[in-house]
Amino acid sequence: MNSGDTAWLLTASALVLLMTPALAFFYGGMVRRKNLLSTIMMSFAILCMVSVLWVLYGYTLAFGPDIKGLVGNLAWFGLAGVGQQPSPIYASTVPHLAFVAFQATFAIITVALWTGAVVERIKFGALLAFAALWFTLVYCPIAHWVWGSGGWLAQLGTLDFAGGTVVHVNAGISALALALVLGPRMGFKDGETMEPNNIPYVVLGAALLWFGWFGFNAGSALTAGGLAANAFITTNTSAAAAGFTWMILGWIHRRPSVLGAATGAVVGLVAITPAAGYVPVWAAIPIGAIGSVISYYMMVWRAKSSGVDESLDVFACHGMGGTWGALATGIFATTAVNASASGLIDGNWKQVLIQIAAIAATMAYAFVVSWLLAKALKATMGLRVREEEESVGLDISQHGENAYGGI
Amino acid sequence: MNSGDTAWLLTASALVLLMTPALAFFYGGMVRRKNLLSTIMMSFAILCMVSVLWVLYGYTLAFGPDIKGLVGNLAWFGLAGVGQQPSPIYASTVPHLAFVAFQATFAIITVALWTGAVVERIKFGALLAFAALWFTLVYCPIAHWVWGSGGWLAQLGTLDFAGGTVVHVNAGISALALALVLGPRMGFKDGETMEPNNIPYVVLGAALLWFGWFGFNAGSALTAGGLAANAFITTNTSAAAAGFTWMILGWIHRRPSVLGAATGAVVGLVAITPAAGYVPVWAAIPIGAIGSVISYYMMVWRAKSSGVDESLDVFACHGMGGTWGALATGIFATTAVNASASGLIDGNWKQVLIQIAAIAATMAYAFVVSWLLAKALKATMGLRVREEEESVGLDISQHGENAYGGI
Amino acid sequence: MNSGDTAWLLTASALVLLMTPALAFFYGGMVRRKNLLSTIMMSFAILCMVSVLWVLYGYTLAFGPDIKGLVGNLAWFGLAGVGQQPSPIYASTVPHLAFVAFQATFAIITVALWTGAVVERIKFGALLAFAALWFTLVYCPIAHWVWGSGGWLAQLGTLDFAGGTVVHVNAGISALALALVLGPRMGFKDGETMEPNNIPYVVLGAALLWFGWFGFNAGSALTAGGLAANAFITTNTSAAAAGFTWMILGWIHRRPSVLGAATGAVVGLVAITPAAGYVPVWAAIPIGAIGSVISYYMMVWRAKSSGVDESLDVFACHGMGGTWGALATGIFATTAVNASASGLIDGNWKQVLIQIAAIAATMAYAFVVSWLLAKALKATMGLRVREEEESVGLDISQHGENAYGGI
Amino acid sequence: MKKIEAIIRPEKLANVKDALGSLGILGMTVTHVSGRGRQKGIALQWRAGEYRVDFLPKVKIEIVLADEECQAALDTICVSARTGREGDGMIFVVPVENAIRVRTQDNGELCIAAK
Amino acid sequence: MKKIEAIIRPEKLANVKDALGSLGILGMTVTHVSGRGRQKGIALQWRAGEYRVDFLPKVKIEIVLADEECQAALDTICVSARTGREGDGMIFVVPVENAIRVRTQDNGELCIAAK
Amino acid sequence: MKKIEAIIRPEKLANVKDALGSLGILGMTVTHVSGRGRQKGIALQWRAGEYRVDFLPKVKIEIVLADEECQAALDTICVSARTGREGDGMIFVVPVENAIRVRTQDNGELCIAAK
Ligand SMILES: Nc1ncnc2c1ncn2[C@@H]1O[C@H](COP(=O)(O)OP(=O)(O)O)[C@@H](O)[C@H]1O
Ligand SMILES: Nc1ncnc2c1ncn2[C@@H]1O[C@H](COP(=O)(O)OP(=O)(O)O)[C@@H](O)[C@H]1O
Ligand SMILES: Nc1ncnc2c1ncn2[C@@H]1O[C@H](COP(=O)(O)OP(=O)(O)O)[C@@H](O)[C@H]1O
Repeated sequence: MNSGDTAWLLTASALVLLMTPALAFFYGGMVRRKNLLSTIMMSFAILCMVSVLWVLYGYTLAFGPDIKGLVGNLAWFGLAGVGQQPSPIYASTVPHLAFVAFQATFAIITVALWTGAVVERIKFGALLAFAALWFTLVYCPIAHWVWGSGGWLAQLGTLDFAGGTVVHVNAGISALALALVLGPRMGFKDGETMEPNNIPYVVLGAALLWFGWFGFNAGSALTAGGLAANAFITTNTSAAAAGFTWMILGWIHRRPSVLGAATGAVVGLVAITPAAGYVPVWAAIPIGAIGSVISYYMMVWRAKSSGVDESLDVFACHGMGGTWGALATGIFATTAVNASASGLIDGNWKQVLIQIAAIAATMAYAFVVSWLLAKALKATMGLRVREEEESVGLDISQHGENAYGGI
Repeated sequence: MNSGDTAWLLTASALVLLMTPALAFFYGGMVRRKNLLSTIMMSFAILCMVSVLWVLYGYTLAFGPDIKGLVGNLAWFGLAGVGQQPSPIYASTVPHLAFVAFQATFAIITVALWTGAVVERIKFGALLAFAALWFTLVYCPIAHWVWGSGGWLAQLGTLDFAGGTVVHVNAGISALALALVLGPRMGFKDGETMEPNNIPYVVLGAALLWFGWFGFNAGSALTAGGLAANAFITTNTSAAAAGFTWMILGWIHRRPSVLGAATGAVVGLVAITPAAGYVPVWAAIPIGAIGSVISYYMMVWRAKSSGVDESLDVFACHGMGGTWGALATGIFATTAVNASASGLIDGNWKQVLIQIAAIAATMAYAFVVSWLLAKALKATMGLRVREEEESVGLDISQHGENAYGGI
Repeated sequence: MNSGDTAWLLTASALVLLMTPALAFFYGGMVRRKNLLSTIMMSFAILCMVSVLWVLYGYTLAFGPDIKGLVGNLAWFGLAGVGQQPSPIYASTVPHLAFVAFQATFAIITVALWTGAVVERIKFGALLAFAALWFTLVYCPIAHWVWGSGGWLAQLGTLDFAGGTVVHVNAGISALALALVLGPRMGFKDGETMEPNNIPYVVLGAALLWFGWFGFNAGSALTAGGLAANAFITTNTSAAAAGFTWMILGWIHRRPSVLGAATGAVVGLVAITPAAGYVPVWAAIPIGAIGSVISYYMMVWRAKSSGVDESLDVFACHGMGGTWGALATGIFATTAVNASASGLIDGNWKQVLIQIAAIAATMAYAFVVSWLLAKALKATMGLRVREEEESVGLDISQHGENAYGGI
Repeated sequence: MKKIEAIIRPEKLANVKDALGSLGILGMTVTHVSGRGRQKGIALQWRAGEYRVDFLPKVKIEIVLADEECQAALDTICVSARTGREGDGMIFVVPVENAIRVRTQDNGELCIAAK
Repeated sequence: MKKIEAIIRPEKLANVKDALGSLGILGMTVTHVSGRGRQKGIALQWRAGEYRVDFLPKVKIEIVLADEECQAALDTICVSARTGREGDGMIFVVPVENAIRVRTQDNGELCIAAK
Repeated sequence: MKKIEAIIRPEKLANVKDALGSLGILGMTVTHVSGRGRQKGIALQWRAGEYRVDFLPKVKIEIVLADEECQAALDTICVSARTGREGDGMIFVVPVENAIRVRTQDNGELCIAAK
């Protein structure tokens, strides 16, 4: 056991945990005022719920002893046998419980990510039910495939340093499935203006996400050494390159907006996630910049032409950003950075194919299961609030609260 | 000296320091707009004042060479002789100054905690005077009793991992004493509505408290190893369980509110504080959940039936949460987690009695001294602002400021 | 390589990175509402831009192989040859890339600091152009002089633990030069009231700055040991002493304001920056307190008598605070704290002269180059927005955005 | 000329604006207000338990128009702002003696004409 | 019908509301405003030193009521909003030609009657 | 007595206030409003692309004054609020039947007199 590695992993876990409330503000600032608290509450309630489910059964499903490469068994239910000593399998220099805590924070934020697609109209009860089911049936298995010992995508040789497929592609495509079943917000079809209520909150959220992402990516080295340092600086560089690129894209079209720069930075963080510990620092610049371009035009297209109300563009940001990042990992990975991985620039074009396979498998599984879950809930408990509740706003109708009280 | 342990303790100190401004927002969001800055200022000014007092004489009172188990002597006044080498007594793997810094952050937040009871009507000068006296006469001695080398409650075998009694019971009961002497806000008796001015700030505060609490609890292991990892994940689990439980309680009565979930999470953090490094992970679920139930109904009762304007329910949250947590430590502590502690589940029912003794001693001493201090200040400088100042709001009347300027 | 030191340096880097968005809120809260986003955007865009420039050529200019003591050469362009192994020259116990990342965060915030002088009227394009040029021609050379291996001020024996001259004097004096060329805001001469739009944001910013500053100062020890602990606690003590002093100054004149306490704390952090790892803890109290007094009266004088619209007083806070801190380092440094440095209290009065020389050199160079750059940009692309754009506000005119949307 | 002051539910503003737009009435001024009427306030959630709020968020629309346009506008607002539940709001009609357009200094009915 | 527009201190709103309530006057609309009058503004704290603000936060209450209820309401407001210091506020009375309740389409005095 | 309601650009408020001040008109009440008129709204930046906002931030100034002061005030506002571009705003004049100063209970023109 190494105290430096442990210190870093605990720090990283705290940083990643902060990302979920950060997301609450990032999303909360973009909706209309009457749904601000409701949007914040989605992330906050998921933070509470998934934290508990994770120690109960999530960890063992994702990382427990393998069943045919698909999922973990229930041997570690309630963290039985998981203790203060390092695991023999995962992160061998830190307490097993530190690894559990670190992974918990990933599970939480992944579940919270897709809520951006369904804000301003989903019933709170349905949101929680979907979240619990999705966590169990989608997140845990896919985490096992890629990161679990014996997982089939891991066996295949998929490179996913900190969650390009497990977290971002997964959340992005699921967001789309759920939004399709849920349907658009009232007024969306008529082009009703839906102004972001608080852009400073969006920036606050983006800043805390950026801050926390150092834990996400550099923490995924699981040790405090050169690899973590590499992941740290690629993360920062990609976020910056992407934020700057998005700002320039906005400027070309009209104005350099804060909302755009903040969005771009988040997309850059997404794109570097699978790559951070495999690629050299210079590669973070194209990874971030190209990620921004892809997400930007995807978002323009979604808003103008697709007719789908995937409200806060989780698919464009995380789905597309994660896909590009996973591909880019296959392109830019080099043994000069990480002995265990080589990509196209090392001449290993097969890695690109493996990455495509992993993306495709994740997309297919996550989309189908999410869509079925959403349909099932729609048919049973119903997904949407009543029209009247939607028009009054979810803060009042779902939570009996008003963001800013007093005359 | 161990660099990993030092890295972790410095990180933890920074995290805990952030909790005091976090508290400023947590409390600030719950008062009326005209008192927002005043509420924030209470925590901020205490942060400044106690930081200085701590290095001057607080540390030596609390941790200096023991005088009859009651308080430290002044040998380390101005940190004389306290340096970059580890202390032989406390935290032997990190610089003594790191331990001083870590403990400073505890002293600061404890003093800030009880301000929630007296918002919207206390005179700023009186607040500072009370804070300085309380810090000296209440916090430092009690910290010595429980954590100081030779402290009588430590000798008795009290288990308090990160401050259930020293911080939370202490602040909670003192809040009550001070509120009783100070009296209710104008309009409180007539049931005037006092709306929280900014619920997003409450959530921001709660999120940063949660984040910082990892430093509070996992930092209290004083090393970066298995014990810290255990404390980290019990902390997160309890916060989550409590936040979720509170949300459900609100839902049963009417609606699942954000304000409730945030409050619950804080109560869960309080409850696990004394227990974090002594109990297994599963125990964090009942500790958090039961803590929420107790505080919830205490708060309902206080508001409806008690007639006491302990405005932001420091006693219900911290006093009761800390009491339950201290008891729960006596129940769930097990040598399987920490060799130095066993509780009821290990068959050691005496520990429960010791915990009760520690709670009772803390409550009695803190209540009496706080009450006397408050009475003395009331008789001399006066505790309350004038009626007119209270009705205009403390931001203008005490600080000459307006939270949101411009037309 | 030491994992504990690496863990701490990565943590410190994340903390310092957060300071730039923190600054965005600190400054953003103090301008008029119509310029809130624009002020935030300055810091955010600089964060993106400088992050990329740093890995491209900034690091090699500042820390690359020395050219006559003045600047680094381009040997490490694009971080060529800078990898996961420790550098033989800098921070020998951590990965070279960790040192690069840590230093990146210093470069970023220094560039962002002076934006406080030019808010509410500068053209966004001109801001970016000035920032890029200033980073290249002012920041990188001065960082080399003081911290680069072979830098002439380093050779001279200048003590600057974490950036009193490199960061604060430098940014402060450059702010003044730029403000002089840019000219005052419309209405400034007529004494038009310019109310801070959101004081809670100022406090939020100050709190996150304080939090991040532990990374800034204690991280500058570059190891996780006694020196870092010393820097940590001197930092906290100075911030607190200064915040408290400023509050008292305000109280003497009229009222203890939150805005004042927050400003004071930042000034205390500035003042201790060069000294943190050289001076004993007690010295942090006069360093902070005197720093507050100097900046306070400087600010009063600037506003009343100077006629210069250095809008958010970067010179008074950072220029004067940094100057005092650099001098105080020469006074209070002692080998009892850091074997490599002794000041006046050790009888080494020469150190004070060296400090004065470093301050003077930094001021002269930074002022002249900033002034010339500003003049050049003014003559070519123009520095100011049009009158009409200024009166509408920069949020709309430069960024096409509105901080708070919706009716 | 008359000034119509309509106090309506905030969520109906887009509706009312569009309905008036199709009558050719574009000029209007909107204010956030808080109101109390027959709808007696609502209960909101406090941390534990709830509290009552007397005043609810409403939106006030002010439109100055020529006397003859007034009735049509009133009817349109009534229809487009209505939900049938308490709290739908009130409309008041106030006399206006003069109107001036700052930019052109036109005054009287001329200046409020739609084009 | 008349409209009373009372501009008062924000901290007096609860008082005024209760006092009017005991007269049976429940319907009213409240707006945050900023005002300047004899009370010449106040000095606020800047970081160092202070600055003057001309406009102070006030609250505007608008009540439409029948002519005969008007005097009682005015008197009640005057009493319940008063502190005796500068800045207590002003009350204006404006004629109203018509009132309509959106929900029921009642109009005239009928629709503003308390029950 | 008359009430002038001027809806102007927020950035012109200081100008108008000063100009009125030099006429000796100090008492006034200011409200944040959102308005739509000939100026058809503006395009704002969304994350990618843009969206149109119909209502723009404006400021409403309300001044109650004696009939004979009215014209001078109107002229002053027109001049001091003007930029010449669309969106400069509108001024409405509304009759006022009575005015009461809460502090002194004075009423009528007396109570709005500058001193
Ligand atoms: N007499 C009145 N004077 C001024 N405003 C009123 C009056 N009565 C009602 N209002 C305003 O109209 C709003 C809706 O009135 P309410 O009685 O709740 O509607 P409804 O008749 O549909 O129940 C109130 O919130 C208040 O703002
Ligand atoms: N002539 C006026 N027109 C419009 N509003 C006014 C006028 N005079 C005063 N007010 C409003 O009334 C408020 C209180 O007026 P003020 O003169 O300060 O009260 P007092 O008479 O008690 O000193 C002002 O803040 C302003 O909003
Ligand atoms: N008929 C009207 N009724 C009420 N308010 C109006 C009316 N016409 C314009 N306004 C207000 O005046 C503001 C400015 O009007 P606008 O037509 O844009 O000015 P301009 O004539 O200079 O183009 C609008 O934003 C709106 O608030």
